[in-house]
Amino acid sequence: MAKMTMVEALNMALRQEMKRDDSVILLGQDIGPDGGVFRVTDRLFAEFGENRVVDTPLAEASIVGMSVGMAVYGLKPVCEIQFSGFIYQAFHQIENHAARMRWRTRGRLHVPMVMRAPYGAGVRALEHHSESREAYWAHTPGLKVVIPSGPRNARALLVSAIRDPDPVIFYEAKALYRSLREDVPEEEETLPIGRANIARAGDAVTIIAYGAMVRPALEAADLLAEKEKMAAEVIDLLTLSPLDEELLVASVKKTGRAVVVHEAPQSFGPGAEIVARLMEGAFYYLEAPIERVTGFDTIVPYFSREKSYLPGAERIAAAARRTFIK
Amino acid sequence: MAKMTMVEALNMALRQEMKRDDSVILLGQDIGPDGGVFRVTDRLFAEFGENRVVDTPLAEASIVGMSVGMAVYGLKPVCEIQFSGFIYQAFHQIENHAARMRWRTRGRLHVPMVMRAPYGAGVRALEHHSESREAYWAHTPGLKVVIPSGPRNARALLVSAIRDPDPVIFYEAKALYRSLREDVPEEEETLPIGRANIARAGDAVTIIAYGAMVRPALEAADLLAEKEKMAAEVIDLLTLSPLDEELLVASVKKTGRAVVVHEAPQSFGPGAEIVARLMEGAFYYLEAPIERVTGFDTIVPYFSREKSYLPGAERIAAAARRTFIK
Amino acid sequence: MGRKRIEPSNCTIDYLSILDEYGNLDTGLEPEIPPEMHLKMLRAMLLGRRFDERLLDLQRQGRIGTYPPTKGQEAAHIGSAILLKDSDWFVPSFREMAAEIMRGRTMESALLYFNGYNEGTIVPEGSKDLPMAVPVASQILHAVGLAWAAKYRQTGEVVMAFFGDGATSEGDFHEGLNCAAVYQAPVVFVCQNNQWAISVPLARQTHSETLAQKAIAYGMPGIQVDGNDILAVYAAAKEAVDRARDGGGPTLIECVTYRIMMHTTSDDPKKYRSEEEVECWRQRDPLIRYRKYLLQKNLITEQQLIALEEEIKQDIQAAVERAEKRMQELGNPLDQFDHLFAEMPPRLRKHKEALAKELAEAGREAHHG
Amino acid sequence: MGRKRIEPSNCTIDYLSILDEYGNLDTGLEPEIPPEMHLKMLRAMLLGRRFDERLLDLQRQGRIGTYPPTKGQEAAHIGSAILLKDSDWFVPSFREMAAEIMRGRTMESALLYFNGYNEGTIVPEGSKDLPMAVPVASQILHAVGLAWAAKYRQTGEVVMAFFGDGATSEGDFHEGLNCAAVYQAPVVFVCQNNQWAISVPLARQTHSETLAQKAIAYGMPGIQVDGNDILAVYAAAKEAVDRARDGGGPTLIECVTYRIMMHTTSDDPKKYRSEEEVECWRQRDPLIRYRKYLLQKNLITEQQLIALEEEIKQDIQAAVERAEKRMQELGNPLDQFDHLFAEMPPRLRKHKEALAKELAEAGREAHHG
Ligand SMILES: Cc1ncc(C[n+]2csc(CCOP(=O)(O)OP(=O)(O)O)c2C)c(N)n1
Ligand SMILES: Cc1ncc(C[n+]2csc(CCOP(=O)(O)OP(=O)(O)O)c2C)c(N)n1
Ligand SMILES: [Mg+2]
Ligand SMILES: [Mg+2]
Repeated sequence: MAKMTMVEALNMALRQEMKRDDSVILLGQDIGPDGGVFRVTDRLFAEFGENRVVDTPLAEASIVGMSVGMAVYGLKPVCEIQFSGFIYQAFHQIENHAARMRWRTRGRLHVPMVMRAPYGAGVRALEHHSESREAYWAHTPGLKVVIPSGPRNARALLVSAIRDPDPVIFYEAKALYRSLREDVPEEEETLPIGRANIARAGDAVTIIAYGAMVRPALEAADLLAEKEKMAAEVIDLLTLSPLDEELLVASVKKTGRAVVVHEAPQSFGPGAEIVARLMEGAFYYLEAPIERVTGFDTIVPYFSREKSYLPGAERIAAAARRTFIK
Repeated sequence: MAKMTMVEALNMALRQEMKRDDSVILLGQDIGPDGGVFRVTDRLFAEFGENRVVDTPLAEASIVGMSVGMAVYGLKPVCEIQFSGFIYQAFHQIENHAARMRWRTRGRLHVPMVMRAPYGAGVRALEHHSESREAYWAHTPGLKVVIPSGPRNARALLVSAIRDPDPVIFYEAKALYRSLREDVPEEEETLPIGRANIARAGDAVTIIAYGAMVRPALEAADLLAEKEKMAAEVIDLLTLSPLDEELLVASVKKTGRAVVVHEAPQSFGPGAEIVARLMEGAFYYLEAPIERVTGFDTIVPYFSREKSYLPGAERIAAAARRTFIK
Repeated sequence: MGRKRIEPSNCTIDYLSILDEYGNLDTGLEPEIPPEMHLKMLRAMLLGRRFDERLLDLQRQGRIGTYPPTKGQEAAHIGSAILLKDSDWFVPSFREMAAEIMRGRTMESALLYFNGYNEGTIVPEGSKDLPMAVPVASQILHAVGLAWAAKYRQTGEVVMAFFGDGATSEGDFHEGLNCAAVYQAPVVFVCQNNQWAISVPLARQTHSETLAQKAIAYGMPGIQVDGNDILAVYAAAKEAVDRARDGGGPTLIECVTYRIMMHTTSDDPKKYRSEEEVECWRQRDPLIRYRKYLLQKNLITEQQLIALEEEIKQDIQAAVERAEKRMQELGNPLDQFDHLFAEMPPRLRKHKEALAKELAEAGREAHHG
Repeated sequence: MGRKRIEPSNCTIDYLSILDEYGNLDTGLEPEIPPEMHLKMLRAMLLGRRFDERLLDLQRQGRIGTYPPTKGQEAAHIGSAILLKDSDWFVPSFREMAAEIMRGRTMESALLYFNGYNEGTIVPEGSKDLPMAVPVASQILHAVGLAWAAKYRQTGEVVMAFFGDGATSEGDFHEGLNCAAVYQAPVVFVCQNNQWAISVPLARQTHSETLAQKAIAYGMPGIQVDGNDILAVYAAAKEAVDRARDGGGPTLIECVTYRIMMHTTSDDPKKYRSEEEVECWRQRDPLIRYRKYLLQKNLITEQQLIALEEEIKQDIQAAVERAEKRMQELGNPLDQFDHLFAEMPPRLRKHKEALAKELAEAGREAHHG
């Protein structure tokens, strides 16, 4: 097994799926000879040519709208939106069409397509390049929202997303692109969409995170183990929608305490839904109110201040401790 | 005081504000000679002329994007998006600019603008004309989201929104446009943005709703009073963001039980945030898990089936009863 | 150095008219159309017209919901869509009823749609048609994607996309035409310029004198035709479809026509346009013009026309009856949960079960109460 | 009846070049520019060039973040923006540094911006400039709104909006130009066609031969100029600004120039373009060409040029020092909560207080620990 960054692992997933199925087509801005601004499509243009790795004009609605047509035709477009901060230009194509085609035609037509986009802060990027607004998509009926947390699961989930018969929003944390390496097997590996993962088992408190926030969540668990001798359970959602409610509820029934972590702004954010599901499924097991450690209700500040915006291990651990104070 | 429909009350608010301040400019599709597809701008073109009531080309991003420029200039654009199902074409202009201009320039520039749009189901409209996706905006830092529940508060809130120095999303429930009349005074009346209203006082359970859902919430309270002799408190949010948390928490501390109602799909919807705030502020007062009575996690079905999608009084009352069963 | 005029190449913009409103025919330009194709077009136009009238009637009786009439635009969408093979793709907006039916959409499907049944957007099995698109201009991009895919698969399929004059103001129109030209995708863009977008006249929609000239922005051929002249529409569409099929890329066709009726049945056009203007366009009715032409050419007789009208009347009546019967079986609210995903996610299933329970209880109560 | 060519009126598309790369001058077209304006333009171009080089240097030293260089495009944005009065509106994209500074943006502001300080998008008090816009093409619509407002207030103000070749593919470009033409708004659209949008060459961006011809779609005059020829840019911009001010509506100006450097400092252009192509454009440097012209016209001496270079060098150095000092005072994370709204909502205040508390505790710990 090779040690890979998430960028390399995603690249491998794309290459292998393209080899396997000539209906898999990549399209996006600068994904061709340039290999994508983050190099996720590196060398694929050379290997597969301009009919498989399609540079588009600078137009996001086109990328998504054309993909809808291609998917109806029977292809499997995997489109790259250069930064999730510019996916809004395509919002109407996603909401009005990608998410609805199967439903509108009662299953006659459907759109197997993946919309990949880098999201999140922490890499000193320009403005509009650091937001985390996956909640928009999770609230949109007809979409699946997948957010990997490392090279290996990113690769396996991207393969699953490409094979999924329905449109998948696939958000990739920029902060994870090159910051860690993992063993990723050359052999095929998939992960089921809609299933969360217990990243670390424990019984004192449940910490729920996804994407780039899994790492600080695990670090928080370390802190709690060290200082408080407390075994926190860390759940990595992997899929935000549909939510793996069963796993979450089971964990909180066991621990009685929960901390929900995300980079997205707090209000009307993904964490609220998790709280609501736990309220529904584990209310009588809760020992304390569920804590939310999230982005603030403001815009991610330009990069000199972005660190303070991002939830870190200390902030998460502090919240976990608060669930023990009545 | 004249008995007015919500359409008439909104029309009055626009007329009075336009008279008062020549920087108030209306723009949108078919708002001129036609008076708007719902007639909210009826006769304003004749009264104020084409420089104050501006028909735009069929382009939502233009409506919002031009409004941003007009607002920076010092005008107060009130734009109409013909149906909230087509506001997504302008999503990037709202998220990337309207919501950020003040913040980006540290207060040097700001955009006092109102984006009016009809939303919601119940009037046998075509597809894309019945959705309720206010959560998108409530989750977007930099926006206020106002949703009136009747002619009188619609008028007062629209006046407040126009005078507000920041961008306001103003969603108008189509189902309320002509279905009821209320006394609306000719004299100026405003309502503070960010304040909810106790539509009916009670102590047994708190029912939280807004927009077109306030009526079934009140009807549910009637049912509970009749059948169970139970006094439900009904809170009409009026503003979804910023949320009047204080009032909600105070009510639930008193009742110990809550039902949150909205038309929007449930998952990652507005109700989740309300649950999360109550979890935070009133957890130790809760006698039972908070119930959500909401739109289902699907697309609003075409109108022959839409009634079944919409929360009604019976469904709300049943949820309230569930909060009494352990 | 210096200042010189730029003459954009690749994109000549012509105006084409073959059979005018007075029955004058430019025989030099008259397209060669096989008789059976003429009859197919006539039948489609006539059926479109009568069905449209029937739908309006039904709407007035409260037997369907909001409906956007197509009267007067039949030549524009039939004269173009007729060029498509069954294996080609047809991408409608919402004002191409006659063409939709010619392509295989059943009248029942339309009746279901305008009665608020999701079954009204099921396209026929194996059909290459997309369902109607309500968000203006959005379907243009799907057409480009389909055309890109057809080119990729080298099938020789052609795609035809329809939209109105108002649609040309949307970003999606621009992006779609630009991408189509960049990829030289086999797609024909047919703009039904009916002069109005609800209450907004063309002059407030764009400052350009024609919509056809917008093709120049994309280095694409554009042509403006008399959209009430089915021969001109046919000739322009044939040129465009042939070009697309031969690898010559996309074309923009502007069909100048008129929305004789209201925008939809919720609209009152008296608020914004004069009766004289409408009357003037009534004189240019594409159906009357075409019928005369066919009679003159002895492609049809008065007798046959009467028989055709009768046959169509019965077809429509039968369809209305079938649809109304069908609707009594349809409308199970539980269907709203199906087909959102290939596999229903757990929470959605919960919602379905909750509604099922509610309905069952209400049923029991109604029964016992 | 018949088929005839359409000649769109209102919109002639010219190509303009006055001073070519070999120093040849079309004296018949040479614009009359007062000497002090020439000196202002020269200073702005030179300052822009040197500051750009300095920013690149700083980036390489890790003293600023990602930066998009402007080298080679100075004539395109200075030759146009110079036509604006202080009371006119300037709406930049992100590659008009020389013009931004000429308009009054301080170099400190740019340094703050590229160092990730929100203070870098504060526009000067009373200025008529918008801050840089990162979402491609989005600012075009703001320019149209400003122009609409200026027309409404009858102030005679003109608006000038900048964007790149890639921006012309976005829906916002289309919608903006269409609306501007419909309202005959006083706005000048300046496209800096630097031939590349990151790695995508113009030929993959659009199939039209020129970007100027896109004006025809809007019934608007368009002109293509040698964007490295400041005299041509000036002449075209003067015509357009005068027209706008006189109520003649919008104009599209395409400045054909070249992005000599990488897209941003994160980009490696070797991946997608040849060194020869770049070299060929280096020969067409707008600054060298203009300097020669001014020397030949005796509007400046070699001596003065050397002094100017020195003065600029010191200005830049002083600005860098001021900015780096300033940054030591800035960056209070609590500022992120301010100015989101005129009045801070309760929950945002809670978030601010939570962070303040956290910072205070961390401070105490750091102090005691
Ligand atoms: C994106 C979008 N905006 C607004 C509407 C509401 N609307 C429906 S049809 C229409 C006018 C369309 O005009 P045009 O494109 O000329 O087509 P026509 O109705 O004349 O056939 C409008 C504004 C919509 N359906 N989609
Ligand atoms: C809407 C949007 N999509 C994508 C991007 C990422 N991006 C930044 S600059 C750029 C290329 C811009 O090309 P062009 O308009 O030619 O301007 P240039 O960079 O050449 O000055 C891209 C794709 C963006 N900033 N905004
Ligand atoms: Mg029209
Ligand atoms: Mg460029």
